[in-house]
Amino acid sequence: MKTAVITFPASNCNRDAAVALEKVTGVKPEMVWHRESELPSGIKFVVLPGGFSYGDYLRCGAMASRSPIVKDLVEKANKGLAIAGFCNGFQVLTEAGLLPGALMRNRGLKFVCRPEKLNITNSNSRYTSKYGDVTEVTYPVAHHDGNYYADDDTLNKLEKQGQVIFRYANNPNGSARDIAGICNEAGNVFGMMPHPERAIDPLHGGTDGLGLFKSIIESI
Amino acid sequence: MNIKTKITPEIVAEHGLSAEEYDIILDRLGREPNINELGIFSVMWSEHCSYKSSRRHLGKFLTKGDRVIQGPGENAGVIDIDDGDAIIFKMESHNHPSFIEPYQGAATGVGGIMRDVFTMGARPIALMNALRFGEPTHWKTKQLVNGVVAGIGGYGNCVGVPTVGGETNFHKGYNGNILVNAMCVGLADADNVFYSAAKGVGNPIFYVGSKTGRDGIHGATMASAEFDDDSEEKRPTVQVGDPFTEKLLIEACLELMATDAIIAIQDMGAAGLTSSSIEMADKGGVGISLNLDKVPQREENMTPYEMMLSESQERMLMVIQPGKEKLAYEIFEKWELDVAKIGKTTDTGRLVLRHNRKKVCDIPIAPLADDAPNLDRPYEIPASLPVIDASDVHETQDYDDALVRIMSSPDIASKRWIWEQYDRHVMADTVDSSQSGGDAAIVRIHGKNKAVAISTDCTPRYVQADPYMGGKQCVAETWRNLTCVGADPIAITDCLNFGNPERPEIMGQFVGAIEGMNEACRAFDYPVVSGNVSLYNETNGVAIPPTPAVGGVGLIPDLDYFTTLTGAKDGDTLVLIGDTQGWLGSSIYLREILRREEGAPPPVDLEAEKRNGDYVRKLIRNKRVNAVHDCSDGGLAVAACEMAFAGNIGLQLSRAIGCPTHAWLFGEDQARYLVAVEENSVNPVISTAKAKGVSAQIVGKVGGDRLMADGAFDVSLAGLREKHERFLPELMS
Amino acid sequence: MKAIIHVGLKPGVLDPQGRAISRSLNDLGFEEVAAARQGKVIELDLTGDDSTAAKARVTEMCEKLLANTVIESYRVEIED
Amino acid sequence: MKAIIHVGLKPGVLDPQGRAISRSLNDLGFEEVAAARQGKVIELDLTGDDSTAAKARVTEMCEKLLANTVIESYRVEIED
Ligand SMILES: Nc1ncnc2c1ncn2[C@@H]1O[C@H](COP(=O)(O)OP(=O)(O)O)[C@@H](O)[C@H]1O
Ligand SMILES: [Mg+2]
Repeated sequence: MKTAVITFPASNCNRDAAVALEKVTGVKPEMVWHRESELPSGIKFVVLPGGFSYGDYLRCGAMASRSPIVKDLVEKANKGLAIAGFCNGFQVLTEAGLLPGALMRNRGLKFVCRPEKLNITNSNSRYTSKYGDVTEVTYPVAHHDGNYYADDDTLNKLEKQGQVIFRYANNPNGSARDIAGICNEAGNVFGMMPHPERAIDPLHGGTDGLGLFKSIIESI
Repeated sequence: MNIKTKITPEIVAEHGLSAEEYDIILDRLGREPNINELGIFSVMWSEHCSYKSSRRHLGKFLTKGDRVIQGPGENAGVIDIDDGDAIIFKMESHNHPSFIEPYQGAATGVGGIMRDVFTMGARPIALMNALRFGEPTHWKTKQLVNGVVAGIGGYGNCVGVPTVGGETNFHKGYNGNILVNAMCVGLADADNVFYSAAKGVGNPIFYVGSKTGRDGIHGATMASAEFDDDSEEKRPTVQVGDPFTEKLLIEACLELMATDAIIAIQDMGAAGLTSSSIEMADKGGVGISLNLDKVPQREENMTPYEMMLSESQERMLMVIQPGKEKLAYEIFEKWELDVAKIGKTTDTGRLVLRHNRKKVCDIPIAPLADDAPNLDRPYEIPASLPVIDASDVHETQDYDDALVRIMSSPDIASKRWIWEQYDRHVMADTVDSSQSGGDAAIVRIHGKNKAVAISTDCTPRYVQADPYMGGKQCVAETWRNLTCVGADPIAITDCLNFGNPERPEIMGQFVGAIEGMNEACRAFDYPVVSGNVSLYNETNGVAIPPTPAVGGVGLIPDLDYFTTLTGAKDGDTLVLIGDTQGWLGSSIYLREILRREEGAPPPVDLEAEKRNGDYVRKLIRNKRVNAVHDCSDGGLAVAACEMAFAGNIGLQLSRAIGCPTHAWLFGEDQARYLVAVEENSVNPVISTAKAKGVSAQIVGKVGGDRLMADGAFDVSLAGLREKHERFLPELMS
Repeated sequence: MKAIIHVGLKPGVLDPQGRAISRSLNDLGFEEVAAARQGKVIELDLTGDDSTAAKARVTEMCEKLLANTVIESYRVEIED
Repeated sequence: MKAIIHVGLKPGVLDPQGRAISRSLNDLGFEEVAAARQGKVIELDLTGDDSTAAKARVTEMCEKLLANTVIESYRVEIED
């Protein structure tokens, strides 16, 4: 299956994401430069990787969300293309309006890097269906601005519609209602601050992240 | 100041040049220099750039070896790790700037050391940091720790290179001069390493990266002077780092390096455009002519003097293959970097600068390097302190309390508060890092089943007590730490932080430490391939403890065979490799429990180190051990507690050695490793050791949830861990 | 011309930086500090000299990039 | 009382953030933007009602915590 990883000037988890996609699909993903105005044809799943797209200046993900390729992504997302953003990619998706809410400075004001336990709160989603009975996974987090915010109405709606996919067992950043990962109403666009792509290898971060990639790939 | 400025003796002195040095300049030029030329001589002949106090001593180091591709003298050292892969690495200090502006000082230190590495064609794959702060109660310490750690993380995290390990000490000797040493390790193709020697005549010189501003003018000369109470006033405009531009610079340079467009390349570090252009020209034996009007400038009306001495960050200089200019422009513009052709190589052997269509500098290049002062400063190697016998050291009556105090003392306590602010996993190849509390970080070579191991070490209190022995110990400890994870140690980089070399006793520490280090390097066939010297770490005449930080790199050829300290399992037997006399001189026990900082440091027996280390590596390769940790600060007890924390399992130490209890538990004898061995491997491990002349003894068992030692302590693992974790968060809250 | 844009968090949005600032100030003995908020100011140098047109353009910049209206509000001033 | 503190980089100090903002605005078609700088504003709610005294105290806060005077300059306003 053809997949793609978008690369912004200071993306730095693009390689990590590519390794994860290749591992699960068996095919190297297309690396798409942010200046491109359109995705190559036939792409079925897109990852917005972690990093500091534009140095995290102004607001994390803000400048990246205005890049030409994101414009195309917004159109295709509305037609059902599967898109996931991890860490900085999640920030880009909220800034682009593809996911509700915003990511603010961590409550502790410090960058935090550690393995974090997550509860799968919706195991029927396109991003978690393959986890089966597993309800708890550990992915690393590594971010400075991962404090998820949305107003109460939005949060209630997210919860009611099953759009909250992951919650932190020990909230590392102050996120509202311990939210770690959400999807849009249609379920094709997903974002989370933790890094499932850094949990696909027993020598590095464990293998808990594989289920997420398998779930979404299988659902397509 | 401008080109018409009359050069007076005061101006010469302000530039840190002696009267004799100025006479040499007059002689080589055959005339008076103008202010630009004087500025250039002054930075090139500063301690920081010319290594005038240290050069003759650094020359003694072992620098060659089977795996050395490039030793000292280039931007970084290069070693061969097989399969066409090369590792490029170096460590550097950013002490003075970090004291003045901790965030930016530390951040730009990280940026600078990364540039040294990718300049040579390597993608940076790991960062390490060796930090020394003043005592925790000093009013400035908290703010400095906060800023330095945030700065290191802020830069490395953004560029996307994992910070995988380091070390942190606190001591009142650093109250007025902290040390911030950063190390970068990069991966390159062995047959595509880039060097700085310019070649040819008429080849274009490109400037790439950020624009030049008035940042840090005279930073290099400042790094070569002591602090006094007015330092804050004299400081130049602080350099601000821009990790975003650094990231673009890395990607752009690596992209251009994959073509054959670059003849030579050099980052602009200390003394910026001056030292980069002169080094390129000098190494290549060519001249250089630059048109300063072409230099991308951030501020208006910059003078040639300012442009040549600016230390603006994230800039590179390169000689491009004629005909490849267009390609270079395309790549740099794609990455949105400032790029300009600012000059060309010449056959004159001179550095010629033009500004506003006037010649503003014309000096021969060779004397700048060849005639750079090379001082033979007087030195006195201090006598080692007297040996302290363990039986003369007061024995605690409360071992539970002593253990808790040691495990929560500033140097031994957990550094989690620091390393959780560093992205340790980005690039997805970190096999082990600070997270385990391990001896050496392990970073996999991307896409392959092999890895490099990296460790930084120095025990300043040993070097203070006996520079020669302490110097040996620093090298030995890195070698041991690499061994602990099953790596073959290959080579080291160093960062030699000392006080004012004009004082014979400081120079004596320096010379003594180098001799000790060098002896260890030779014994292990473990050459020095790069390094850095930071002198004048002194405030109001008080010098820092001598701190020769060493960064070692080794190779784990097959990731099916490595160990960390995390693997101890219920029922494992603890075996101690190496001899225990119970050495308490200059120990943590003496300092933390008795508040005494005295006594000769533990002797380093290099033959025993080699023998024991080679044996431990063999045990790892034969999968005989589940966990390995070396005994260093705080001796066997601390090593055992750290192994227990990492494996999250208790253990019991049993008495097997005849020395007094405090010396048995806390003695800091060298060349020792604590290993956890499965029941059925114990006999072979001990008998093979015997056959090889390696001392090995059963010293305990793994299991339970308590930490116990016969006739000494008995504490809960969870309780001790809580206290071990508490020191930094409490200090920083 | 110059544009000065103040961007601040909307009321009701928790401001971790502001909270940390007031706490640290209290800790340092500045007990008179009851609350703190942190916002940003962006200053733009603009070519052109029509300040009414500029104001409209800068407002557009805010909507498109400079502020995240999910959490932030902004105010634009133009100085000649 | 309220104190409003403007903190900005001193002239000559590199402002990578400002540079990124102006580039990004240019890319979005706002070509009239020649340069951008970003600073912060901190707003404090203060108890007490002596505005001269408050100004002195807030200045002390800036020196001690709110501004990094090595690279930043600041300006304090007190509003009653
Ligand atoms: N400044 C730092 N940055 C990252 N990791 C650190 C730092 N200081 C200490 N550590 C980590 O804490 C652990 C303990 O450090 P140390 O006691 O110096 O180890 P050792 O004695 O085995 O060399 C190591 O894993 C080390 O990498
Ligand atoms: Mg060690």
